[in-house]
Amino acid sequence: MVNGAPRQLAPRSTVGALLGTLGIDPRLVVVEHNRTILRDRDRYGTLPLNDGDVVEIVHFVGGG
Amino acid sequence: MVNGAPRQLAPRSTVGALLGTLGIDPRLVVVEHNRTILRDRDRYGTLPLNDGDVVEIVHFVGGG
Amino acid sequence: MVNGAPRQLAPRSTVGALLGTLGIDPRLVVVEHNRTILRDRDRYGTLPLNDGDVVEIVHFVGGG
Amino acid sequence: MVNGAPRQLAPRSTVGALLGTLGIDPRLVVVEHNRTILRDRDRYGTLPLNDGDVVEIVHFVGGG
Amino acid sequence: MGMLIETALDVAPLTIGGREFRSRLMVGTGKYASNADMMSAIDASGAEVVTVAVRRVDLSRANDEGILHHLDPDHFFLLANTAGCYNAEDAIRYARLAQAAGFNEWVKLEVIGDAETLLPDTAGLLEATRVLADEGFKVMAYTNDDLITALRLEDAGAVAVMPLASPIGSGLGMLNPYAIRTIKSRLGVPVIVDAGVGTASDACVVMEQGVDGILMNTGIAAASDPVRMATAMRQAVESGRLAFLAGRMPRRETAVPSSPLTGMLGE
Amino acid sequence: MGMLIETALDVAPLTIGGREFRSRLMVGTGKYASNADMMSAIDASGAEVVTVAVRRVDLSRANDEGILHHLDPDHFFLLANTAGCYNAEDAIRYARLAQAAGFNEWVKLEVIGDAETLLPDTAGLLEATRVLADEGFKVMAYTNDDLITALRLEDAGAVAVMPLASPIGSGLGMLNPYAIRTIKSRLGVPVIVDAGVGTASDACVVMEQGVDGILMNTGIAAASDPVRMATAMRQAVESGRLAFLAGRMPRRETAVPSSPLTGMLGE
Amino acid sequence: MGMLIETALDVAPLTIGGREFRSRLMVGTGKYASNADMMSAIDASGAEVVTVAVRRVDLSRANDEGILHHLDPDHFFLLANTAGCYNAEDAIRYARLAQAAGFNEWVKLEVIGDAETLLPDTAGLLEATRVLADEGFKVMAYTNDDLITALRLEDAGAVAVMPLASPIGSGLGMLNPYAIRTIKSRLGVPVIVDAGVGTASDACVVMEQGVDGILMNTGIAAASDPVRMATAMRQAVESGRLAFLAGRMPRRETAVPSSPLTGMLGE
Amino acid sequence: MGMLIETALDVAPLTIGGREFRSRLMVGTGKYASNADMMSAIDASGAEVVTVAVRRVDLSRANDEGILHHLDPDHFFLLANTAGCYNAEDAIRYARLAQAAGFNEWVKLEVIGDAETLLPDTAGLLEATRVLADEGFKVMAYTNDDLITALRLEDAGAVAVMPLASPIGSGLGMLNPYAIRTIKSRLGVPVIVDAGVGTASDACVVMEQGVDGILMNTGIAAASDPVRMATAMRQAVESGRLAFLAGRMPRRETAVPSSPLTGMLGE
Repeated sequence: MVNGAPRQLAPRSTVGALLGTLGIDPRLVVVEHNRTILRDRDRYGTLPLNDGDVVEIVHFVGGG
Repeated sequence: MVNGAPRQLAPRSTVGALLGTLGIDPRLVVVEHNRTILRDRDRYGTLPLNDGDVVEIVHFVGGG
Repeated sequence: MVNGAPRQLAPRSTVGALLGTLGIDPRLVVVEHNRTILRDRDRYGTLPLNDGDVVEIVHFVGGG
Repeated sequence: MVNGAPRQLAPRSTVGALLGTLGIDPRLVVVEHNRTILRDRDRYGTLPLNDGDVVEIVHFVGGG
Repeated sequence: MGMLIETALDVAPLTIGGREFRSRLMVGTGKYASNADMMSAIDASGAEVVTVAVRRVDLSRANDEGILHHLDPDHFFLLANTAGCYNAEDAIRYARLAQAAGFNEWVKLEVIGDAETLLPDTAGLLEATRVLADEGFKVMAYTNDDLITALRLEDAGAVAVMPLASPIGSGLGMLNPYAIRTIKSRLGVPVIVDAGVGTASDACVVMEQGVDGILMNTGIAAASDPVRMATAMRQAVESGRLAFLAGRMPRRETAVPSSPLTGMLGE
Repeated sequence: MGMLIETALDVAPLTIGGREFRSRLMVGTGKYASNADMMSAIDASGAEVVTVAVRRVDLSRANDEGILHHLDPDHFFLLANTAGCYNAEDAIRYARLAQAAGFNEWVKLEVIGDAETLLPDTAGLLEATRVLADEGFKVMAYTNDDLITALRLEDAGAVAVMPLASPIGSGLGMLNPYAIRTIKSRLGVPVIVDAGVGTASDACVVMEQGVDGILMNTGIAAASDPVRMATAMRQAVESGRLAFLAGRMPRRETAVPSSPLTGMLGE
Repeated sequence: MGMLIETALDVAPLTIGGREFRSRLMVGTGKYASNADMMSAIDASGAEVVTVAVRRVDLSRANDEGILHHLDPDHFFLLANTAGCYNAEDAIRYARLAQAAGFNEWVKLEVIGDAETLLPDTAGLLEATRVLADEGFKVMAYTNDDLITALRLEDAGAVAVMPLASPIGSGLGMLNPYAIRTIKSRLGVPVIVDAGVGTASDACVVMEQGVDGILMNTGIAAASDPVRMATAMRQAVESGRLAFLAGRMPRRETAVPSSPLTGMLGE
Repeated sequence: MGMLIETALDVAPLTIGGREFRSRLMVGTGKYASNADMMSAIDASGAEVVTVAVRRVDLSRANDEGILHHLDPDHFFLLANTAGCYNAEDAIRYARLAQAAGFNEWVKLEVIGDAETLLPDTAGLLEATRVLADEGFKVMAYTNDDLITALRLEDAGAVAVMPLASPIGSGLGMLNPYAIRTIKSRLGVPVIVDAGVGTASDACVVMEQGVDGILMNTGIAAASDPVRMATAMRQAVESGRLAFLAGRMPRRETAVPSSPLTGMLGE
């Protein structure tokens, strides 16, 4: 699950690969993986994604 | 002219006769004749109406 | 302690006796004994008071 | 009378002389003579003051 | 079921121009859906003074709409107005016609200055007041909330001055309590607030300024339920009057307990 | 002399926690100059519910000041408060003591958060409401004008929610009509405005928000003439209720004449 | 440190009687503790128009107090008033004297009707306006908040109408926004609110009614720190003007979130 | 053309949680018609602190709408909010995600209690404040206007308390000045009024209560001309602050002349 929608990923995919596939600049988002916030962007490339993982990719939007 | 509208009256008509013709109870109205208020209702019967006279017949209506 | 002030009572005194001594009509007050509210006024006469007991005698006063 | 107070003037005095005596700069005041406003300051020197004349010398003060 | 209000609480009745009135609420008779509705509402209001307008008899209508078919002049005090008049001359003419009806020599004098706001033309109003007062009329003058005009109206002989709360028929309530209060504090003749009262609390707060009474029409007639609102208005006027006489508590920016601070239980 | 108010105009009586009450005005019993003054004012107010506080009997005084010497519990509904309590535990203790007096299982629950403003501690209030409602108390909860707290109090079992108009004893009137109106529109249980009403028009405008009743003490007790003010308050509460039910006229920014535009005289 | 306000945001300058003015804030020169304080405050206000009164030179004082010793008539536009005049004749006399000083043919016309409230006598005001306008004066007429009088003043030739916010020197702010708004909506000549502004928010909300400017004196002079208040007033007048031009958001009785409702995280 | 405002008039800058801010006006970034409009308005407002919301990236949209494409985090202080969270747990989660973005450890904490009014759930708010403050967050807590809650939030470690003027997006202005004033007078941490400001005079009068700043969004974004309104709001906030510091004149119920009573001409 990525941002609430099921998504098919390549085997042995990582957070970094996912962001790349989605065309997202890692510096502009924050990623939560199975309810754990990934504070270290350097580890995106090595963090594997498995079946059933829940990923949330958030960013700042206009708000009051 | 009676209340702003031209009206044909019988010759030698009076205010009293006019009210009678109109079916108006004299006690419920006030009559102004050529800009003079007729304060004495007893004189209605003898007050002649002539050509060109202006008569206003007023009464109390709802108001705030 | 009665209503916050130390008070010397006769040996084997009871709640009923205390109220009597104070000239208080039991029907107009509520008595709390060692933080337990005495809901049954009939038992005032048999409820013994011991050294160190804390008694609160309250009633209704003007209030908003 | 000058500004509401009686004042003794030299014979054949003028408005100009009065202002001079009082140490008033003519450009900073307006003079009313017997209820006539003297709009031409050049004529101050020749305008005679007579017994019983009423002179008002006014200026701008702070106001809202 | 009902209950008894001791109106004896307010000892001094309303007196205007030497005549005592039994109610401080005066009501208009315009804008009702029916004459029956009007009569029920007026009864509920408890008003003694009811205002009426002077208009031509409609000669084209079989069924005459004169209000005296419905309103008993023995039970109510008919106060004719000069509504619709835009200058002193017209207002004087209407006042004289009203007087000729024979009920009384009172008039609620209106000289309107503008059709959109129905605000008074104070110059015309003063002129008409002088003329009519000289003729012996008891003039109750509908005016704006200007103190100076109110003072001039009193000087001109008005037996009561009637500043507005807000424009006629607007229901905006009292726009300027300061002005109303000031007028009341400076005039000798009674001050009756006329126009703009939209609901009961408007009436109540107007009376709390110390004025002598209120005249209203639309606030009752245009309510969804005029009879209920008329009752509410009657109570509001009495309530506001009593509260004024009772002397309200002082306002405080900090709280003050209503129950004793002492006698609290121990731990 | 007196007059008859048809209270039948308001068909539905006030019902709280399954009990009907004959008046929408509830009054406190504190701060009066004398017990006689208090009784006269309460009678004039027409109130059925009167609040009382729970305090220690003063053993040093020969002349007991218990209020039951003056107030007949058969004629009035005694509503004990927990005034002076600063946490849930104390408030619960006072409520239980009051209940043990044997009159009823009702309580006006106060848990105060601050001595200067006497504003409620909503956390403690919610906790005490839950505990007492579970024990079978009919809890009427004195609270601030926060909608969320009001909703939580209803969920916790309060039979009535009592938001303040302004701080206790301040007489500042209704500081936030929007908040009171919003609370009323969202709650199922009755809303009784408690505290801050300083004069009759305050009471009237509070009732016009559609709330079910008002509890007051200082507004009456601290008036120069409490009996007159009590009468004014009774009328103001009834008046505001009726005006709410009657449905006020719409507000308009332009004037609308009360008298006909047609039928004016010719030149 | 400072910052740049783009006054270009307000394209149309204030024009009265054919003359453009660079500031919508006009200030009086009375009541200051010292002339130095006055000048600092006036500078901080950014005002171009400054009002002055006409008074007798005090012959008994060595140190002449004429204001022209302090105020440079090349830098400020001197607007003489007729303060203290209680009838048209006196006001006309003072206006002519002021004109004879040679600066301009403008006058802030006051005809006072009452010493306690300093409210205008509108009959005298209208008469004096007619006479002075006929003589070529540019009359700015201090008046009450009555629309009809304002319309008559325009007809009489006033180049600007100056309704009060509240009585002179009272600091009560705008007592009747409805009246001010109505006057502005109906007049062709500029409307400058004069008197009663007590603090910056008063000035801001006055300008938001759409009026063309404000004249004030005591609000600045009687502040604890007049220079700071003068700066506040300057900003408040500009701010209120811009807000009026910007068109405020609609009011709503329910909340509307500022942040998106979508895109919330899952459980 | 422009002009110089001596902001040196206000010597003490706004300091929250040990950090100095250059403007007392904070603005939201929601509801603008376009990002260009938003940036122009924010620039005109002079704000340093701008709030942002945390939301999922919309994976279905090619054109990413992240606000950092428009807002330079080196120039503005990004204050993330937890808008849309209805319990403490969610609010804490959003706050931590915002912090992980790496800009700062500040959060504008919202725990909403009701979707219709967006009023805060104070119990959840207090819990989240405690947790986040313990983790080192600088919590600015959006709350209602209840003093007791404000005091508890300060105790819980909030660096600023943010009571509302009126509900979010309502534009109703300051519903309860008394409450805001009381909160300011009792708290040690800065008080920033958040939500409900609809026009410039609302902002000005809020600042005159003595509070430390204002956060707004809809008042600017939903104006017809947001840039002009942003300028108006900047001036209004500065003006209100200066007026507060300047100390306004006392209010008086009677008039006081601005021009001398002496020196009038003779007959």
